Amino acid sequence: MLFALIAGSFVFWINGANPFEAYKEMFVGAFGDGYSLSETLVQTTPLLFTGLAVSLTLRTLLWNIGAEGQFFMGAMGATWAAQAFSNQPPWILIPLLMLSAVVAGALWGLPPAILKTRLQVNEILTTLLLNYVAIFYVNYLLYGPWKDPRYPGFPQTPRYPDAALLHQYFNTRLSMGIIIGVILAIVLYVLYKKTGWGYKIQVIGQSRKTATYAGIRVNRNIVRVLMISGAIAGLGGMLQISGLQHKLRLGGISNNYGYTGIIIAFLANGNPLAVIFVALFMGALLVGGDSLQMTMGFGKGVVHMFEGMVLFFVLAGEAFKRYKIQWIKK
Amino acid sequence: AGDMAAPGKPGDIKAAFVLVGPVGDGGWSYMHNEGRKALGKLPYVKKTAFIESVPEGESERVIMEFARKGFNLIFTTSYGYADPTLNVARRFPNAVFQHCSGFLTSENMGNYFGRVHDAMYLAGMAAGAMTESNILGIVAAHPIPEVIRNVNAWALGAQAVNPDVKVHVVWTNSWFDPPREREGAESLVAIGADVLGQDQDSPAVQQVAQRKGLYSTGYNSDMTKFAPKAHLVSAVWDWSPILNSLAKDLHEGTWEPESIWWGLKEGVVGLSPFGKMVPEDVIAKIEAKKQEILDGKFAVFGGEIHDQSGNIVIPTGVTPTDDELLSQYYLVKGIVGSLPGGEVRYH
Amino acid sequence: MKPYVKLQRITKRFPGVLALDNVDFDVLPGEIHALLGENGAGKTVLTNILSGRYQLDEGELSIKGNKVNALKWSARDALEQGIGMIYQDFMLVEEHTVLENIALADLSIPFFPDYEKIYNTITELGIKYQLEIDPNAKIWQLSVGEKQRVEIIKALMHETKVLIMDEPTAVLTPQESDDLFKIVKKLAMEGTSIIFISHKLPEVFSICDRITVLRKGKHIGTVNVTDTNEKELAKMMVGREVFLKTNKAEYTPGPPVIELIGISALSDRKTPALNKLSITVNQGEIFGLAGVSGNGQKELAEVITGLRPSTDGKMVINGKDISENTPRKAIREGVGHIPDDRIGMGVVPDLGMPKSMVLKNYREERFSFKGIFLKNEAIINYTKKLIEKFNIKTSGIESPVKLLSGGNLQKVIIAREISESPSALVAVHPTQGLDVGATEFVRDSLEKQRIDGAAILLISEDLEELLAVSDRIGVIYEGEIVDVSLTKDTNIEALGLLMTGGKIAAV
Amino acid sequence: MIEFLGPFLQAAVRSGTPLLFATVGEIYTERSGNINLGIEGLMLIGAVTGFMASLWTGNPIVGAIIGCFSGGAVSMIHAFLTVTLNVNQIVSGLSLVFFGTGVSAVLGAPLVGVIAPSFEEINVWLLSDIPLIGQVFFQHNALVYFSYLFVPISWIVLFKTKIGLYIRSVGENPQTADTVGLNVTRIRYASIFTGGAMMGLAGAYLSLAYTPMWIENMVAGRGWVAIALVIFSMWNPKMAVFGAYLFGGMDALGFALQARGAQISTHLLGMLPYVFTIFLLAISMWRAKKKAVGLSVSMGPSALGKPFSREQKS
Ligand SMILES: Nc1ncnc2c1ncn2[C@@H]1O[C@H](COP(=O)(O)OP(=O)(O)OP(=O)(O)O)[C@@H](O)[C@H]1O
Ligand SMILES: Nc1ncnc2c1ncn2[C@@H]1O[C@H](COP(=O)(O)OP(=O)(O)OP(=O)(O)O)[C@@H](O)[C@H]1O
Ligand SMILES: [Mg+2]
Ligand SMILES: [Mg+2]
Repeated sequence: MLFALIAGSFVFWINGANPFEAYKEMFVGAFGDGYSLSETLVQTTPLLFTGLAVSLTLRTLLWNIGAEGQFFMGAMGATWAAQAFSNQPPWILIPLLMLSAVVAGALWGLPPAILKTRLQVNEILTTLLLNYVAIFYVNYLLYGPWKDPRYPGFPQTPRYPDAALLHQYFNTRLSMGIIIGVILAIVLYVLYKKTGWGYKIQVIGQSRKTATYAGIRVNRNIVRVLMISGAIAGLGGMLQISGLQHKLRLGGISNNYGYTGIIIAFLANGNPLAVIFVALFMGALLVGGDSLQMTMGFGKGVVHMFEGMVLFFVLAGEAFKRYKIQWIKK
Repeated sequence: AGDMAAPGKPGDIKAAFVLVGPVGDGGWSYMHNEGRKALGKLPYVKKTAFIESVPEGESERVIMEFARKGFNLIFTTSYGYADPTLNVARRFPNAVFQHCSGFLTSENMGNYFGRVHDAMYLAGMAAGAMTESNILGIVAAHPIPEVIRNVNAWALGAQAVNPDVKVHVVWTNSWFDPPREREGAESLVAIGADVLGQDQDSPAVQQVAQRKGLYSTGYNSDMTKFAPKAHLVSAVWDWSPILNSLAKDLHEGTWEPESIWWGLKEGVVGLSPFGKMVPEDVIAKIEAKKQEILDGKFAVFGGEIHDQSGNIVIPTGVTPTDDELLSQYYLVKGIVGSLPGGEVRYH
Repeated sequence: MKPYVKLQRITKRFPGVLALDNVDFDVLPGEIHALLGENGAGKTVLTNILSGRYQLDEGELSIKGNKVNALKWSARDALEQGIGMIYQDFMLVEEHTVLENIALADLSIPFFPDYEKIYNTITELGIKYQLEIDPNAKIWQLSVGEKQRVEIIKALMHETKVLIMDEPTAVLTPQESDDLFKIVKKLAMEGTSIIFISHKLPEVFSICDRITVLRKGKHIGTVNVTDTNEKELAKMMVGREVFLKTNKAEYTPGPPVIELIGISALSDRKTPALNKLSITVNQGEIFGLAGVSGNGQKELAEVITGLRPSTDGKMVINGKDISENTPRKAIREGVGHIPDDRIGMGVVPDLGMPKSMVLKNYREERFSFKGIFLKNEAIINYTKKLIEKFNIKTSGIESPVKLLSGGNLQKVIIAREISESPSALVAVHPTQGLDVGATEFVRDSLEKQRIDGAAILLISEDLEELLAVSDRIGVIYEGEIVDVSLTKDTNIEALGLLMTGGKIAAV
Repeated sequence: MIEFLGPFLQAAVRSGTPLLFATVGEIYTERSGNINLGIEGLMLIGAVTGFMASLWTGNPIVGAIIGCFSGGAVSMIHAFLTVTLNVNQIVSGLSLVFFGTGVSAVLGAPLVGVIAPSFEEINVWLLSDIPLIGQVFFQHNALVYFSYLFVPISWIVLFKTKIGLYIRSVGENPQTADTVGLNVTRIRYASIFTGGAMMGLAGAYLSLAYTPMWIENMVAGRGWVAIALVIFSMWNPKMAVFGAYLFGGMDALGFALQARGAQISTHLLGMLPYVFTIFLLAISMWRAKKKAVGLSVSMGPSALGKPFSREQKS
């Protein structure tokens, strides 16, 4: 971690800035006051969901590169429900939106699951490819049937009805999404560590043969895992809109959250509680990075370079830690 | 911050720009950044800052952050930033927000844009005059009104000098992706287009024309250097007039929330120098038309305008309102191409 | 004679384990030198150090009397010095052809490998040493015996001075073993030294010249074959007396438990593997199944345990028709299974022992609430109890099971499978690769189950074991049971003949 | 028909070529058992450095070589992290995307709107005049012709030479390779370098030949497509050719139809190649399953993504 910061300093330094000032700016930007913190949490929310979605598949040694697409489909499902049931009261509508998002996300996880279990088609590929399909499909809807005629300039859906929006607290943009995410993380943690199903999918992840031998129905659990993973990402998509964006539009749905979720899940080593913190870290990195641009006049390039460096060194740091432990054990 | 300008109060300016693409895109965000640099030279502008590549979904945070950091003139430069800008404007009544390419206003929020379709019309005239095959092709970004308007204007300009001309349009569905722009252009060349146009950020289309020995018109900035042998003329932006004027108003305490839609007259849009291959008489014709527009004698979308299937969309003698232009969603007669989701109806 | 290779004061540590502790070892030219010891004694590690795969921590190494830099000793150095090794878990690229694997091992091949030349060499060696192999076959298509032949050819392609063989016979049929011994002797005659690791004392006595025994990483002694006997060796290895002869209780079979009537099944390659096979295993008996590997044993075990669907026929277990078997149904009927793929199927390799111990019964009330919430503490206590009861040696209850030695790994599986008092038990090669002590333990465990009334199907290629343990012995050949007789009515010769298809003569 | 097919197929080759370079590069990498998801970042690095070099030296060939080299050089970060330090390959690759995007943007800032010497289309004597074939294959820039050499050579290297045998063996079973005296680490480094270099070249193709200019983020997602193509091609350069041209062709088909005024949704059309790839994969796996032969053939190198450390029990 320290190495990462030093390496980061280097990036700032060669770009002609005082590293200490840059870090101060980043930190202030991400945690400086209550409002900055709230914005960091807003940014953390979607990452939390995609991170958790990937962590679930990681436990089964499956790869869900498709959280991005599932996030989109969740957002799409929620939007559909918001339009279809627009005159319901909030206590019906919001659960309906969630349900619809969860179903849409899960369905997006289904084809890879079926192809994986029936034909052993590599799920890395199918989930990755379906991201593109999802994004094209949402674009199609936005340019076509779902376009809001009152905003001709750029394709977007009409704003959700008020009943479909989550309350934003303390005059910030923070909604209950983050709470749901944290609860979900805890639930998943309990699920992994303390339940039979968590045990079962872990066995499947470690050895398909052993699982089959033990009477576990491997295929149906793989389908479940991929669908639940999709559902979690999809729920993230719904919360992003109901809680923040308030309408579906291009460039407004996901800022590569699905892909960042993969990094998060891996850095957290698949542990849902750790996902909370890594997501917060990544959220802060993004918010702080923006802050850097605004105050230090860096371009996005410098920020990306910095983020890349930090990740490299976090990785390297972990490796060194591992070696050290081994060495001490010796 | 007593010396800082707030709506109605004179003072110093701290200006911030929220850009949708990278300043290195060579187009839209690049031109805005150029405008920012020019703005920074004004004596009462104490500071300028920008943030690039901001997706619509992230924009509210970023705009808010600028406002919180004490910037009092904030430019948000994508249509998709409309709602976020309004949301932040409500919370920071002492700052002024200027949204580009939209239509929302509030007490401390205005919007601005340029009538670049006028320039596109003139560029289209050059294209129409130079074609031999009577087939023109234009590579356009997203099928949305601000682009559709330009495509239509370009086609109308071409038809004005050459009634037989057919204009083929392809959409790349992205603001900048040079390889796709090139392929779009190539596909137009393949069907016989001999003059290419673009409503797209990169010079990829110009390069295709240059290589194939065809002609082209550019967009955004003067693209001569990318295709000296092909480039007829570009419809170009210069944001400085608007930016500087807004800053001045704010500085002097005379700022009002307005929808600013300036054009050739104010120099927000214009034409680059003509290429050497454009004959004098064509240039003269274009200059004359330009003068007509400047004099208010001619409106690009003045009726009678037909859509692709021949229906009258703007009757004779009618000049569409700005609102109508802002939501233009049809292609004019003589254009070969289509818009997605044709079933959507406006107004 | 001067030793070709000499290892002195070798020490090797792994995280948490002292694998070798000051071990001396040498090999004379042309000798067959056996390396013996319990599971986990350090035989594999020692030979891996010699072959350059593992780096040693301390010690010295000399080749032909010349000291070499032991700390920098690499696989390449070893190959260049003519030291070749046939690893316990073969070192072959499964997806590649035999040719490619052999080309890979030949470090002097030209940029464009001349596969034709290699092909010819393989054929020549094949003729000289009777190593028949299809050079164009992919490794995964080969049987274990064939894979071993590829490994031998790999070693022969170089001028091999020392050939290390790590438990080469563990997976071979008696016939294949005999063929191997012929080659080994021929090589030794030609001056190649052989280091031969095995748990089977009789074969050690029949082919080896000298014997070195390791125990818990320490060098216990090196003796000439002529100066010792099996009993003494077993004692050196284990540190106590070992009785490989099981005291069998009287044979009083109960009612049938496993009944297969006309069962057919396909192999992984979708060719017929079981051919209308019928078999009955009764309560309180050990039914030994002999056969040359690849004649349907694996498939039979899998059909009974529900891992493989049958295509035809009827299966009854405990009087219940479960022709449509699944692992779950088999488990529910109390069919225990000791698989031959211990790491891949029998345990959860990368996790701690508790995860492997309750694999099949975590749903029970004592380990979970309604199968939903696990009682982790109860599971750990249960594991600890079994560790104690079965005397499993581990460096920590939560350390990955795959790091256990073969014998201990097998104990984990047996502990799990028999603690549930199965009504039937399918044991596949249960003592393969195990040391004498562990073998004794496994056989005793099976016998105990038999006395408790389980019906046990023992599948093994070790005929002596079958004869020692079983009540009845069946012979499987090309997916059919060709003979069943009481153990006392048969013998090695008769079984050997039946296994290779010599039906008439025996009956 | 030829009027339609000619330009369209030509476009498929032209726009497929950068994908092809990147895909074959990744095939080298993955064949050695390492997965490098940083293609997008490496392509950007190659694009920007190649452009710079061409600008400074006035020679696009030097540009291409430098682009190639810097792609390889930057991929060494990934090699060090994943091969030497054994960190997770996926995360390392994704971090490389951030890094490459950032570095290229910073380096490229002064290059926007600048013109550098570039590769021109060259007709090949006689060959270019063959109807259709000539247009499709022999009216391109030098880098395309280079790919005609490079891809078959890659196939030969991987499947017919000692080096390829070593790379593939390391990717399938590093333990085995190690025991026969190969240096697994060195082979993986070399494969990652070769891969990175090809990705750099793919980027340089964009900025020096395809659309000679530098624009930030000009790779625009092609790196990700290459990853899909690797699996599509079953890790075989021969198949990569089809995949790359297919993807290139789908895009070109969309434009060809649009230019003719066809009423199609470009968004739905855009989905096609992806759906088609999934479909194709399903079919090939279905056939493999029916024949019950080595499924591993279609699943990629066995050791893909797994770190190798000599004394670790696998
Ligand atoms: N591995 C097993 N072996 C034997 N019985 C089992 C096994 N798994 C579940 N069962 C039984 O099946 C019934 C359904 O249990 P549960 O819903 O937990 O499993 P499942 O969902 O069917 O299992 P899987 O997830 O493996 O498909 C219960 O009676 C349970 O005891
Ligand atoms: N790569 C490794 N990492 C950690 N520990 C190891 C490794 N290889 C061997 N060990 C440990 O070293 C000890 C010696 O193991 P070794 O494999 O040499 O036993 P062996 O005598 O060959 O036993 P077996 O008869 O079961 O093959 C064991 O405790 C084993 O767990
Ligand atoms: Mg269940
Ligand atoms: Mg061993």
